Amino acid sequence: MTRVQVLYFASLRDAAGIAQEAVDTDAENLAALYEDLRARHGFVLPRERLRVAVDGAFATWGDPPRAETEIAFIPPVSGG
Amino acid sequence: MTRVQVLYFASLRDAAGIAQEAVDTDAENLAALYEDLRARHGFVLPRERLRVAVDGAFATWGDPPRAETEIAFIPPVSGG
Amino acid sequence: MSDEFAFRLADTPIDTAALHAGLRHPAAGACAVFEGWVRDHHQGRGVHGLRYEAYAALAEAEGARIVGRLRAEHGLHAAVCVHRVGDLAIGDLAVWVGVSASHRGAAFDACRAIIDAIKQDVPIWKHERYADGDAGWLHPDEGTGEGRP
Amino acid sequence: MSDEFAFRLADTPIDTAALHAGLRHPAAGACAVFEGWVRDHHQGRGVHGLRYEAYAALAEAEGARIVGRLRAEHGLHAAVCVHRVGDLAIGDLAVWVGVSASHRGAAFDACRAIIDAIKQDVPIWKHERYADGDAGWLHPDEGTGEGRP
Repeated sequence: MTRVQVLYFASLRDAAGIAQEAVDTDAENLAALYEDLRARHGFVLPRERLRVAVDGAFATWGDPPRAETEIAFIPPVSGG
Repeated sequence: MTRVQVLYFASLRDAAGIAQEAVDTDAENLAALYEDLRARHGFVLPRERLRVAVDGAFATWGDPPRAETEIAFIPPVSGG
Repeated sequence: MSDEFAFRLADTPIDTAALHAGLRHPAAGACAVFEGWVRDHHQGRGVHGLRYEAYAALAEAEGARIVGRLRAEHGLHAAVCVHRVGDLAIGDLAVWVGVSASHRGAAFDACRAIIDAIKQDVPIWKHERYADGDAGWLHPDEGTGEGRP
Repeated sequence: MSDEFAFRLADTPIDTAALHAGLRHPAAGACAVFEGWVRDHHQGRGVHGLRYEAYAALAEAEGARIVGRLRAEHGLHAAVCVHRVGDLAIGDLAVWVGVSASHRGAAFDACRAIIDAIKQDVPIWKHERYADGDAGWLHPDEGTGEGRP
């Protein structure tokens, strides 16, 4: 198992009820990690509408979760 | 003869040495009036590069000079 | 804001804060502003300063017509343009255009269309003084050929 | 102006006068500014107010990357963007983009490209409160599908 910190924003945070959590995961990549968390928290947004970031930089869904990193799932943005 | 007031701006004023003059003209239209004044003052700008205005509104070169009107020859503009 | 105030000539520095405040509207989500500044160069020559001269009666009528037309075409909430006349130094504000609209596309398009039309059609002329001691009126080559476009 | 200050998040009202002063440059003949204001409607619904939330670390890195890239591409003299976070009321300034350039074409193009890219890529989210009592996060449909465009 790999321990990561997961950040939630906007509607994902509202659905999860938390802004951040430590997760122990054996998901093979970030896509699988999102699907696990989506099932756990009941996220409505499909992965295809999100981006993913690791340690404050955009990453790709095929990357494996690395220990002690900070992972953020980025819903469609609406600034400006 | 028709008496009109003629206004000069920018390089036309510099060439004429005056900003305004009363002109008695028998030119059949504003184009002919400009050619007369161009010859008198040595204006470099050909009529094709100018517009003409009468009493503060753009006019057309074929209009006849009307008595007591204010006629302005408008060199290419460079505001902004 | 009525169209009578949509365009003005100013022989003193432009109060941009007051103009900007006049653009406010609760339905406006976008504001675009263009400022023309006196720059220190023109077509490769150093510029020390300049003077703007206008045919005031026609400039104000034509400017108001332009701003009013583009305000209507783009569905703006407000639009205003003020142009300086007289002597200006490097860095001085020469022209200010401000618009507000519901959305940014209209704001950008209208702001740009206004300054383009002002530069094309409003009888204002620039006299530049160059670093080499020369000076002269700018009469760009894009003349329209006929009395009225 | 170094690119580290090209983009900032602000949790208090934006000091636009200071930002504007930072755009000045003797070779700049054009300044374009875009302001996004909180408007009282969205897709036909009345809006009472809103809140912006950001993933600050990524937003600031991505914002600085966008402004720095477009500043270089358009040969700007200066460019800056500041985006509010927190609670905003109708009429409040949500985002400010200012650029200066030698000529107006580059200024308009770059200013618009910056706000377009900020809206597309910077992780900031808007939560709107509607006149009918409803409220919600805006997650526009233009998702890119993959982790990084």
